[in-house]
Amino acid sequence: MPSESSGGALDVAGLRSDFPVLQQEHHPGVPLVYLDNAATTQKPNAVIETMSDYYRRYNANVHRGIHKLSEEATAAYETARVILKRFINAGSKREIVFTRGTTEGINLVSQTWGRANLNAGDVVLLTEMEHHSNIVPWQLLSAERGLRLRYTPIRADGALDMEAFRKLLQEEPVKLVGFMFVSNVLGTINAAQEMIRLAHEAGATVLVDAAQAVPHQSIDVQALDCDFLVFSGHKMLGPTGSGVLYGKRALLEAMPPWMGGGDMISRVSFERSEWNELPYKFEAGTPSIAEAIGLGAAVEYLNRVGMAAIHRYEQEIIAYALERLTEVPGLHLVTPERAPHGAVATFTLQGIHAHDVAQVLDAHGVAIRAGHHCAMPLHERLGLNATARASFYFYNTLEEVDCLVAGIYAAKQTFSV
Amino acid sequence: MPSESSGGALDVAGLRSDFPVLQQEHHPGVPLVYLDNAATTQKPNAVIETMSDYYRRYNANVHRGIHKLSEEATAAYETARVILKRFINAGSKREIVFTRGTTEGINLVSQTWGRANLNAGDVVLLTEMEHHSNIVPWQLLSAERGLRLRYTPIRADGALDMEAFRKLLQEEPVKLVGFMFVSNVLGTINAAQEMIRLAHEAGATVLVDAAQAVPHQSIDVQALDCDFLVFSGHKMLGPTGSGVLYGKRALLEAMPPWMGGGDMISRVSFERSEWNELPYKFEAGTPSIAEAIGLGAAVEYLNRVGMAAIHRYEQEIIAYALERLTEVPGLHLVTPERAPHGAVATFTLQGIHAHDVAQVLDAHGVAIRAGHHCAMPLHERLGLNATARASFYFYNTLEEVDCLVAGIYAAKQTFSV
Amino acid sequence: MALTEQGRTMDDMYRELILDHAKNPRNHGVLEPCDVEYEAHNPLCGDRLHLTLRVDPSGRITAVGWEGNGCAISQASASMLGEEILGKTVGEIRAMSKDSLLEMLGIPLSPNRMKCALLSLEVLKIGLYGREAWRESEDE
Amino acid sequence: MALTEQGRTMDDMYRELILDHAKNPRNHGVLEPCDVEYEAHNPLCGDRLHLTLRVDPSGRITAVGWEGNGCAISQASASMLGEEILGKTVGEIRAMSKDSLLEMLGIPLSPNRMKCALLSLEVLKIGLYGREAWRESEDE
Ligand SMILES: Cc1ncc(COP(=O)(O)O)c(C=O)c1O
Ligand SMILES: Cc1ncc(COP(=O)(O)O)c(C=O)c1O
Repeated sequence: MPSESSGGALDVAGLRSDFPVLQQEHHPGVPLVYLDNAATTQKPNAVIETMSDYYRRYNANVHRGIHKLSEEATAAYETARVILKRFINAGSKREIVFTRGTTEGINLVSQTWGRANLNAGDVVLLTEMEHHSNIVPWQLLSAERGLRLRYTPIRADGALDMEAFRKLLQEEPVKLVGFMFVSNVLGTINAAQEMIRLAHEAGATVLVDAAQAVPHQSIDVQALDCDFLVFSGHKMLGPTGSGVLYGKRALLEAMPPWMGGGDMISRVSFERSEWNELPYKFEAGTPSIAEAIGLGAAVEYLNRVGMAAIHRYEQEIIAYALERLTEVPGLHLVTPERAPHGAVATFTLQGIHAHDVAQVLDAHGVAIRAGHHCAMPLHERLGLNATARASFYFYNTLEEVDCLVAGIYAAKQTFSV
Repeated sequence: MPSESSGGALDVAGLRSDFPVLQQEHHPGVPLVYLDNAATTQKPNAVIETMSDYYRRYNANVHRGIHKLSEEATAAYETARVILKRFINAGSKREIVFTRGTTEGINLVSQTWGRANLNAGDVVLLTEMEHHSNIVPWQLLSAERGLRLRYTPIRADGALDMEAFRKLLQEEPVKLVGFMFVSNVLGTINAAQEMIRLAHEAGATVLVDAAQAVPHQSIDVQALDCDFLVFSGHKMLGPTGSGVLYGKRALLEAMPPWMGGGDMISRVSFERSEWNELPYKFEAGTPSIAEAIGLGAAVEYLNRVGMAAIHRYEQEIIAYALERLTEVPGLHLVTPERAPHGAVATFTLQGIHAHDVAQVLDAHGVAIRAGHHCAMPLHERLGLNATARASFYFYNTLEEVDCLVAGIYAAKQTFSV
Repeated sequence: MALTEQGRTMDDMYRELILDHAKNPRNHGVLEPCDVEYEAHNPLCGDRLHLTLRVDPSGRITAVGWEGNGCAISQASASMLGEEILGKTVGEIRAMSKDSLLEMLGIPLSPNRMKCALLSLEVLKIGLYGREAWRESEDE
Repeated sequence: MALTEQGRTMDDMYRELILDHAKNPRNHGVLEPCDVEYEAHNPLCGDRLHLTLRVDPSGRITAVGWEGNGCAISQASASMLGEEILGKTVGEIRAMSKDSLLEMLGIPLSPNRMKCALLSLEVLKIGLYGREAWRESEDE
């Protein structure tokens, strides 16, 4: 029983019963083994019900209404902001900007802070393991401004080359350091706190892509001291279309707005406009109200389970998964075996393309992902075309790891390798 | 019975039973009369259930997954696109870009098409009745580029001054014409088709803010021949966080992307990226999946009710509302009385501020909106500070108009005017 | 629907004193010249308040004048606050909290109406002590 | 879980002919020189296909060569399509539809795998007739 092997901390069987998707058969007679959590997680009843309740009982536009429905919707929307603020320990709820997800958060920063602060020749230092969402926005800005994009290399063991990072910071002035907290392919957990300290010493502003970190471990933005931190709600039990940009208040205050429209202004005339205070300056138009409220419910669920317990249990699962996977002949682990790393196991199988592995696994009820996982440059760097990725969340079990491995053997049989 | 007085076309009582919010009491003993539909509409069970079903049964990320959940989610997401395409009669589903709402749609156009096509001194012609979301994005771009923003004036009767519009188009070359199809304050239905024809004759590109049009009447973008058309899902029974940008394919093809990230690329390397085909080029990152699917369900509901029947019935309601409101001493109608106009009745009451009217109405169960309705320049132009707005949808009844009027008399009594 | 809870709440909100201040605002009109001046808007509803003060060398408010537009709550709040601070010192006013203003109004307010009620205090505090001081008074 | 429907579907998808073409691709390797050349990617999974053709003056395909990487389905599809078009004329190939390719493969495919199967046809059609022609073949 996973819930016992985690030291009694997590009642996984009990938790699983909160998730409708996990109750169903993937195919007739074949239970679903959902191992695509890095792409998106499943949602507990509490989140689904919270959103339905909004639509059934107090659906209204926020901030401007005097009637009771709008008052209640506004209160719920702003309460969600406070829940998120506490979850990452921001200094003020004004530092929590609701977004559609990680991608929108990074684009908001690149198109506002970036346009205001980055000019021809300025260096933006990323890493070789970044997700497309932390590469392409900077390339887009660079096409406009002529920036110099640099990438901290990874070592053979899948960790970031910290020596190279230090050197790159010293070689020339770096304006922005952007990096992922946890890799969605390698599972590497970067030394975020140290990287932020080094970047600040070098005078750089720091953006952290925490899409794969916030769902899996406790985060304290004040302790980290990052300038910006972004994540997606749908990867942490929350609804699609939800996410957060955290930014230090002084930075957000100084930034120009991004989108124009209702709610983000304090006054509009035909000639000019004045901006509303934080965070509304960055939330133009009717926001994703049900989504923010749903994300708040997701965080409350995570708080009840406990982020420390989640992290501990996932370490156990991933250790077991890596152990089992290394036993498979012809299986090459892309995920390095050294700890600590996130709940992601990425691999290739000799003689079978990753898509075909995923297809055979699907027939066995096991949902994984195959491809480049929005990290083509990393794959090119690793000399790989496509990889297969099993990614876990706290509701997965050791038995499900066994199903994964059984499915891989079945694929080998189909392809006679 | 409203359903009979509408010529038997609409079974309003039956339709109302599909909307959970409409079943409840606003205060103990006081039923809800929801007349804030221009801000956001209520949602039928079909929409709420469609989204819950996604989360309960086939929640997964789209486009990249080989497993069955992702296949089903992708199919549902893309089916929603086809439903929307048919609803506004776009030429191709590639012309349907999912957005968070009207505001994001306009900002997408201003920041991509606008940046690529508008330069110092270029004229953008808007109207005096625009919502902030069709003013501020152009002011933001103008701050960057030095555009000249012009506004077609409104006449005393609340209609757009078409003479002035023609003259403004001829006086100097106009690059972009942007206007609202239906005013969210005046209720004016603009002569969209003629305006688009005139604008095209003058060589301008045309963006239509159809936020208050698409929910209430049948729209055919090919017949209109507009270049861009935007609207919000939440104002037409759909979820928050949903909306559509329609753009002519050739224009969308020629536009640079807006946000960078996953899904919008075809290849990424450390140095550069290539863009994915339409509409994905404009849908960076994990999209609002449940929201798009929910919007599809909303459109299917509207199709079942019938847009022509909805429009006819709303004309009846608004005619009755204006008739009853004009009877109230001291009530000044901001909404002009001439037809045709949208289902919006905006007014001021002598001696009572609009907020106080809304507050008293709320105590009587009637939810309306008070303020500037995100149209401060229009209010300034009309010499008004704040107005009260009752806005209707097909589920409202003539009896609810009576409740509104009774509430207004109660407010007059409270304030002794 | 005579005496529902909401009917009572509403009657409370528009009790006589509030309506009297709203209809007959005290200290109405802008002072020229003045020692302190600030204007702010409530972006969500368009309420506007322009406040002017005269302060003597000892820091005492000797004259209050204001002008603006908004709902009965915001107007009554400005009128009552103006009466309240007249004769007080800038130091004494610093201690004035949101709660004390709401107590003075003495009416039940929903969160969105709270903004109408607090606009006068915001204008006063920012005018006297600057934006930062007002920010600090915000809860999380 | 021996003979579930999915087991059968999967066995169908990876039937012997497909696996044979995937493992022993026909006409593999790029032709230099060549008369027609096109390369495309499947952006969602990273499959890549580079197709080269030699066409004689009468419009007949006299040689096919291709190179790329991807899953068994995309590789088998390229291999089988290459065999199919060899000796046909450019005019004859125009009539070739998505359905005829899928029929040739003869396996059940989900929408996302469809993209893998159709990459070869896309490369062929765009290479021969241009991007517009391929677009027109798209359904709504
Ligand atoms: C005419 C008009 N345009 C634009 C908008 C903005 O829509 P949204 O807030 O959904 O982006 C609205 C609604 O508020 C509107 O009525
Ligand atoms: C590390 C990382 N960054 C960014 C993203 C993009 O997130 P979203 O698609 O929710 O915007 C993802 C997930 O796909 C991710 O794993």
